[in-house]
Amino acid sequence: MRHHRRPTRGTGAIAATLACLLLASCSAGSTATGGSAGKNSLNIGLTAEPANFDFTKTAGNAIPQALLYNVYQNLVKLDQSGRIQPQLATSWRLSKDRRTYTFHLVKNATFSNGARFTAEDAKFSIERVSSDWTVAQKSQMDVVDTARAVSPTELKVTLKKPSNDWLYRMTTRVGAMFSRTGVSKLATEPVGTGPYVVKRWNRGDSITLARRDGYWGREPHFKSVTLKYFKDPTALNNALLTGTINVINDMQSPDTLYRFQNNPKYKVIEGSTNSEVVLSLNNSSGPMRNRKARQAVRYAIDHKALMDTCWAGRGKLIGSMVPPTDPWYQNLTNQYPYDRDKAKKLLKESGEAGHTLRLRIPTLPYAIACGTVVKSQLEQAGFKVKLDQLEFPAAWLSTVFKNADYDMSIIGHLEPRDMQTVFGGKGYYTGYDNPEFRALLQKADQGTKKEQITYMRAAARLLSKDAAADWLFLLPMLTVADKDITGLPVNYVSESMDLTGLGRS
Amino acid sequence: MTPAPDTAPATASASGQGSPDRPDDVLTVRNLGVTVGGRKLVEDVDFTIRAGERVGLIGESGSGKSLTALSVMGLLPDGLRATGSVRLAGVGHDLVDADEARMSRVRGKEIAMVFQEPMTALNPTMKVGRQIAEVLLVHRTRPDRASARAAAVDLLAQVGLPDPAAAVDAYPHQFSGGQRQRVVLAIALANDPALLVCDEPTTALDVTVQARVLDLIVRGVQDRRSAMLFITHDLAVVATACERVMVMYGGRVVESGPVQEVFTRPRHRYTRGLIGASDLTAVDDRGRLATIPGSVPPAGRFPAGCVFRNRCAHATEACATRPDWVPTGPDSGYACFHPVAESGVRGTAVPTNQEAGRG
Amino acid sequence: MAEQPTSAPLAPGPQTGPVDAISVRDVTRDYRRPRASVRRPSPPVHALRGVSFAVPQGQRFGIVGESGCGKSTLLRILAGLDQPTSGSVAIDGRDITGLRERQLRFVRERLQLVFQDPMSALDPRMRVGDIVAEPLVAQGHRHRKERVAELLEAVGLRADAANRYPHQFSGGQRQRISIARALAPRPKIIVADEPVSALDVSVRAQVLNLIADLVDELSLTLVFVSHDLSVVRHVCDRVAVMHDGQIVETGSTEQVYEDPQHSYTRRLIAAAPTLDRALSGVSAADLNRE
Amino acid sequence: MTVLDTEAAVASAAPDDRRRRRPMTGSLLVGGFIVMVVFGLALLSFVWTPHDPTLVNPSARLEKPSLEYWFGTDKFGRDVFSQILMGSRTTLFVGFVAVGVAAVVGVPLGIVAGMAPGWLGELLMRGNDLLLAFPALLLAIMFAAVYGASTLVAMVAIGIASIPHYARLIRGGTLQVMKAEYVVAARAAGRGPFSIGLRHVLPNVSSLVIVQASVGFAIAVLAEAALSFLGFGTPPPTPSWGRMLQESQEMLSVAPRLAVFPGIAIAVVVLGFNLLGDGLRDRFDPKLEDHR
Amino acid sequence: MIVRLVKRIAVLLVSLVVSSVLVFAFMAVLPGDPARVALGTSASETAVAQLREQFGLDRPFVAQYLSWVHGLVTFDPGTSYISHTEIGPQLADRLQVTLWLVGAGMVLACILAVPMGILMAVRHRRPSGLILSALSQAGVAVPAFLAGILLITVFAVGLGWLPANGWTPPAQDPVLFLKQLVLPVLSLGMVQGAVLTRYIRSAVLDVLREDYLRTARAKGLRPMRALVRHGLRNAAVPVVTVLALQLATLLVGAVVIERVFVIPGLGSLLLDSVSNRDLIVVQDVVMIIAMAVLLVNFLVDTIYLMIDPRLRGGSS
Repeated sequence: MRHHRRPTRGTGAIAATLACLLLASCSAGSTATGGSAGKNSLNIGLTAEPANFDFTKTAGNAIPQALLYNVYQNLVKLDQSGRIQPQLATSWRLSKDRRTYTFHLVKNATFSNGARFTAEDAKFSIERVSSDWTVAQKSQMDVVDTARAVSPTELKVTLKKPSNDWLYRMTTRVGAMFSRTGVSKLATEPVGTGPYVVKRWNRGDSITLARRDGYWGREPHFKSVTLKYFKDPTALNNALLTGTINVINDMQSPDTLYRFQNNPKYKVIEGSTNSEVVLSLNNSSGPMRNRKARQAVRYAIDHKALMDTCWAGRGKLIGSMVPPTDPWYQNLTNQYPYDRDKAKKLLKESGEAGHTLRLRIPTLPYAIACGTVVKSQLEQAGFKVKLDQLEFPAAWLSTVFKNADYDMSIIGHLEPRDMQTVFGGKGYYTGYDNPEFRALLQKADQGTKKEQITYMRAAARLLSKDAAADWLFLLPMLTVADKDITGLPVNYVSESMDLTGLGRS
Repeated sequence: MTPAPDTAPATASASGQGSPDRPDDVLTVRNLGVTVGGRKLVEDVDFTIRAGERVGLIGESGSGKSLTALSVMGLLPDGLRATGSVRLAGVGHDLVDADEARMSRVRGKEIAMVFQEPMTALNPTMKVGRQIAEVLLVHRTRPDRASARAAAVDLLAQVGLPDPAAAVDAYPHQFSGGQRQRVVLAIALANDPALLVCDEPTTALDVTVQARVLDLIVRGVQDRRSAMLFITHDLAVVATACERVMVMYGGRVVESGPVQEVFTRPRHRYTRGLIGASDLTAVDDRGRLATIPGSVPPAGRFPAGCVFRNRCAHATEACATRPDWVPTGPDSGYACFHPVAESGVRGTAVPTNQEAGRG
Repeated sequence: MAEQPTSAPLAPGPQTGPVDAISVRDVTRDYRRPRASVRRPSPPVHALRGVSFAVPQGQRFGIVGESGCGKSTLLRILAGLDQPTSGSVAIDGRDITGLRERQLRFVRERLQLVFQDPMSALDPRMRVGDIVAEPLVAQGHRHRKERVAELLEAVGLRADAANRYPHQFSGGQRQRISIARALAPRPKIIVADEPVSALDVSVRAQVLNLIADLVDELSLTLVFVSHDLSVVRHVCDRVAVMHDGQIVETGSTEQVYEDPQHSYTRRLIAAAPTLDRALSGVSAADLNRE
Repeated sequence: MTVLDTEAAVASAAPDDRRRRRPMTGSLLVGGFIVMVVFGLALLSFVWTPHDPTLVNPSARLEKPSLEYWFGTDKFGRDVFSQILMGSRTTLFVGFVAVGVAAVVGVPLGIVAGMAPGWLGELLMRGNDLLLAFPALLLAIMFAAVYGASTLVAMVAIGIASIPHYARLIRGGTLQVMKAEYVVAARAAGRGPFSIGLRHVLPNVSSLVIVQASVGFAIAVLAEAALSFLGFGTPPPTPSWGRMLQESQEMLSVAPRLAVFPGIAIAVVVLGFNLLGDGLRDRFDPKLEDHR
Repeated sequence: MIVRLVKRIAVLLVSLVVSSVLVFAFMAVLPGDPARVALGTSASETAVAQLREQFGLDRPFVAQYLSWVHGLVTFDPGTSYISHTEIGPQLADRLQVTLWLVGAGMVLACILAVPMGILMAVRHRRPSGLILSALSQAGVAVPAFLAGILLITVFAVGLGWLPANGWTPPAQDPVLFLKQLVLPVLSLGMVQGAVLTRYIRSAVLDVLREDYLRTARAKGLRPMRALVRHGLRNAAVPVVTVLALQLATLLVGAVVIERVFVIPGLGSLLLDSVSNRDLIVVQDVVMIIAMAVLLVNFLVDTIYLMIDPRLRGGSS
């Protein structure tokens, strides 16, 4: 008599596979070694995955972080301490009138599509920035008048007016060298002179870079490097703890550092970045137009307590929009020491006490953490604060960044030397419009190196005295890695996460 | 309903049985009771059914007649407990507290049952033929599926279904109420049970269909010399289908005896009232029917002593104690202190009634 | 059923007395079944195939038939709850076919229904007082409280039953409440659909007596539907036998029961078991014989 | 109207009360108790909380549970117990909005679909099923993208997504009620469809609504927790158990209690409402119950 | 039978069209101009206009809608504004990931729920039944992501038996793929299993009350045998409905598990595209989910036909 089986007859097979799976994994015993198969392959954990590979058209730091200096190379690059070093240009000279740079290029460099790198490619890349690029940084090339390929290995670039800043910009994405025959599919197939090429992209999960044979320069240690992306900081930590990755590039949850510090298997490196966590104030409209009210805000914030609470004391206190790795850095934290009573007095004097300040923060880990502390401290100083979150990037970019519909916000400005763009530019969301400040910046840019430092320092002091914003602290560069990984960069100053120097002892 | 405390000899058992366990006795029920959470729904029910004998069990709602049937089958719903003894000829153990293993061997083989509601009695997603064959295969009265299926076709023919060969592959929803009840009957009679229990088998059917099903039941039982326990509230149906009848009220058998005897010379006041109320031809001078005053109390909430005394015109203090069972024959008797006089004429429930007598 | 339905001629002679309480002329009602096959639409179901009869004022008119014979459909059409496919129905002389709900007011006042299943006839969530008063509320009568008490007394229940709930009453009592509700708007016609089929024998007699008393006292016109021949025979003066959507025979109760003309009626009467016939030796097989 | 026969008078209402007094099932008791406690906490939080839940107190960072801080403090030094207390308010608000939206739209839709003639009922149900194609979380994410993440937005989305379940359930109940003879009687008495719906259908399906509401409450609380975990739920500073759970994830190995307390709170509330739902279902007429 | 099927297919198609219109309309309302977000806020107006033109965003609504639907039907859902890459393959990968996760999760749920549900119904009055019932209530009350977090803390970080998170396509490294699947499937399966158990319990309880079960007992079948031969097939109908509902909600509901275990599933893609305002991808994902739900409902209906002969038409 056919025995009528229960309706789940089909599941028998699948149940078997799941059961043996459990057995297989338990018997694995030792910590699952995860992805790091061989000795010369490396897995790095990051937080923000690039949308595509074309940083000429897509904003955001994720693309240059992965590709610059690894797939693409520049004429000149930035080293750990912020000094400009040769890369595709072996040497360069600046003319007496400080308007013409002459670069001598390496002879044997080739692109990953086989084409040779010549001065013509360099000329093509520089001119292409103004013609084809759409991102904001493209304006950094406006100062270029002409670029001439004197010979295959010599390039002459003439500026409209002297600019110390320009050479520094050539170390960033605008200085990346493209092959004349390799710009057709930039979004999906980047062609550069660097040691690595993109091997595979499991979208939403990881990008794998492989070392290309026939690289003209010194071969980096790792044959393949996989960049794994984690939205959730805890998942990032767990990945390192279970060996799925070997390095956490930019740790976003400082409170969990203790799990790695006193653990012999790992090492923690704390360096600095260009990312100033700015309490931006809306200078152009609303209660923050009042200078006294802005100063009251700066006195009301206890920066040390804030950094301890929301970023576990990691990072560096700064007084203005200049990170320590910039030559014209000076410690301005003493201009507005924490003084709640003075803040209360100034707020009363400013006549803005009645207004409720809208603190509109993006949904980023440091912003959410600091937002709570800032709101609490300001309220203790008599301010009325309403906190709301705007989904990053879309909602925050359109509401705060583009329409300046805010009173206060918290955002990290991670572009290098961005004091000029954030506070000098017209129509920028901070709404700070000070002709004296702009004049100082211009003098600094066109003056000699020494003049650049004195004028930039004056500009930073003016910005801080004017309380154009409040600088909460400088985000630290927290790198956590397996003990045996060498050559890890301490600071994160250039836009690139340079993989070429890494190795395994 | 033990007349006196337990010491009484078994012979004078409550239902006035003659000598117990006569050779062709099929079902012997002694002191059957059904309780739920302390409340007694059925009390002291005793009776015996011989092979081929058709016994009716009549009563209104809440009288406990269905519970009696279900306790014989061992299919009481959750929470209800049966007490006393139910013995079936040819079965070694008592049926009351038998475990599932033993009872499942008896059900469908020695005892079979037909239920009231045909529309829900069959599994809607299984072919009718397979549901019949199942009872044969479960008890191995047919060796394999093919022969069971053939037997099913034959059974369908026996219960008068049109085109049994096609019917065996049809689903229940393709049959009318009457036809489905005949399928249930086919299942019940499949293994020639010693006892067929019918719980209001034709109540849900129309008159013409009822006639055909009753005929099938009676013939089915007679052909197999099976004993039958027939439960209904309809006096006419029980009188037509059964030879002997037991009247239940308030969970107790108040009167039993041959149909002719009980329905022409009722002795218990309730039986008389019931007959009077069910006779729609006997009307008083103003054309009104005889009625039994009051309404049936909810199950388990009947008065102590005689359960009918709260509605009986002749009740006296004596009725407060339980009336003894007065045997009037081998299978008949009643339990009433003030029975209807021996010579009482049929249908004189209410003095003002003139003789009905209509055919 | 090859035979033609025989029915006594309509109300004898010209309309002498007052107009009929109910007059039904050639009413049919078809239902369309969902398509069973792709090619041709499924055949319609003919619930009523040309039914005609008349019920003069004050008469007790019985309708007997087995399930599926169309009696319930007929009742719904009489009560103006359903429209016939063709033919006409008149209540107290006024044609009600094709009217919209608002124009059926006068039917609501004149004709009320009593139902079969005591468990389903009363809204379990409403108090008895509100149930009985519902027709009064619907038709805008005032001082309802006294009227409800009066009605409950009339059906043999204490006035204080008004603030109890239906589940606190026995089957018979719930049927009494149902009757009280039907009498609320002082209707002229009561249509009872199997009012006693779900009751125990002893309680059935009480309710039948109550109906008989009320019909006499309020000189109501009664339409009494049942599948039980003996009940109809006791209650009604005239009876119509329905089968398969048609009235196959009409006549006075005595004439139809004593001398049934139509073969179906004969089979119906033959198949119905009664105590007397059983006691006089009629067996189950006899019932089954044509 | 004379009293016609004495026997009828004797047969007046039966003395004893036959209401099917079913015992209060265990789940009703436990579920009801838990729900009462949550309501109590929410009301209490309006009046008193041991500390100000939003007050950042850097010096009292990550304190262990103590007499002063019963559940200890979180990484901003905020008292966890006060947050849980205030969080109960958000939880109830979440439940009411979600259930409210679903019931206010779903119940009438269900009743109309049940009472309407066949084809209209079918049409309404087809439209209703269409809404099933947009599961709760999907709607919540899309709404959050348009109107910005907030508790109200999230819960309205959850509410809209559960409308089809209410409508389908109530239509089932309505169809059963419409088959009852007391509805035919009401029509015969001259009652219009609207008053029948209000007087007869709604009271009789109300038991279904209450049962579904309590289960709906539990679903809403779980959904809010999930949304907060994804960052779409209740924005700071309003305390919410879901967000506390999400924030605690980071500190799991140093202060697991930060995850345990909100986790237990959510589980208890969900358990409470589910048990209440089961208990109510057994309590009301079993024949109308539809094991959702 | 065929009529019912034809009707169901018609309803399915109409629902698909209507839901596609709904989705498209909703997307049009979404604030934030996708081209502007794609290019970053400081892009020039001309660049934005040029991108809008490239993506056809400047065409009238109906034209945009038609080309979108055409893309869907021919399995070429166009290119994403943000990543400039083909959406088709990306959707396919993500769908496959989610189907693996949800499929295995639901299978585990069934393996847990069917026996437990039946047991709880059969022992409905006895203590063992009550204990199981309490257990399943607790299972329902635990949020899935909490279960996930706890499993990671214990089995991955704590004992190190399994990887904490991550996803590897099965073809690439089957063993790692299975290891990474265990914890997410467990946390999904247990919670959904608890929910399913409650429905199976009530469905079986209903069936136990049916008259034909009593008939089966009267035929001599023991209680468990009667339930298996007659009860389960009829109890399957309500259970299949709930299963379909769970499957439908999990397509996006699993995003919570995807986020905890860093699995690139459909839900995560939806979340990311919504925050990046990658409208075309959002539209496609929502449409896929709607199609999946409607398809599942359609399958459920056909399963009804197979289980319940009454629906197959052809009455006596």
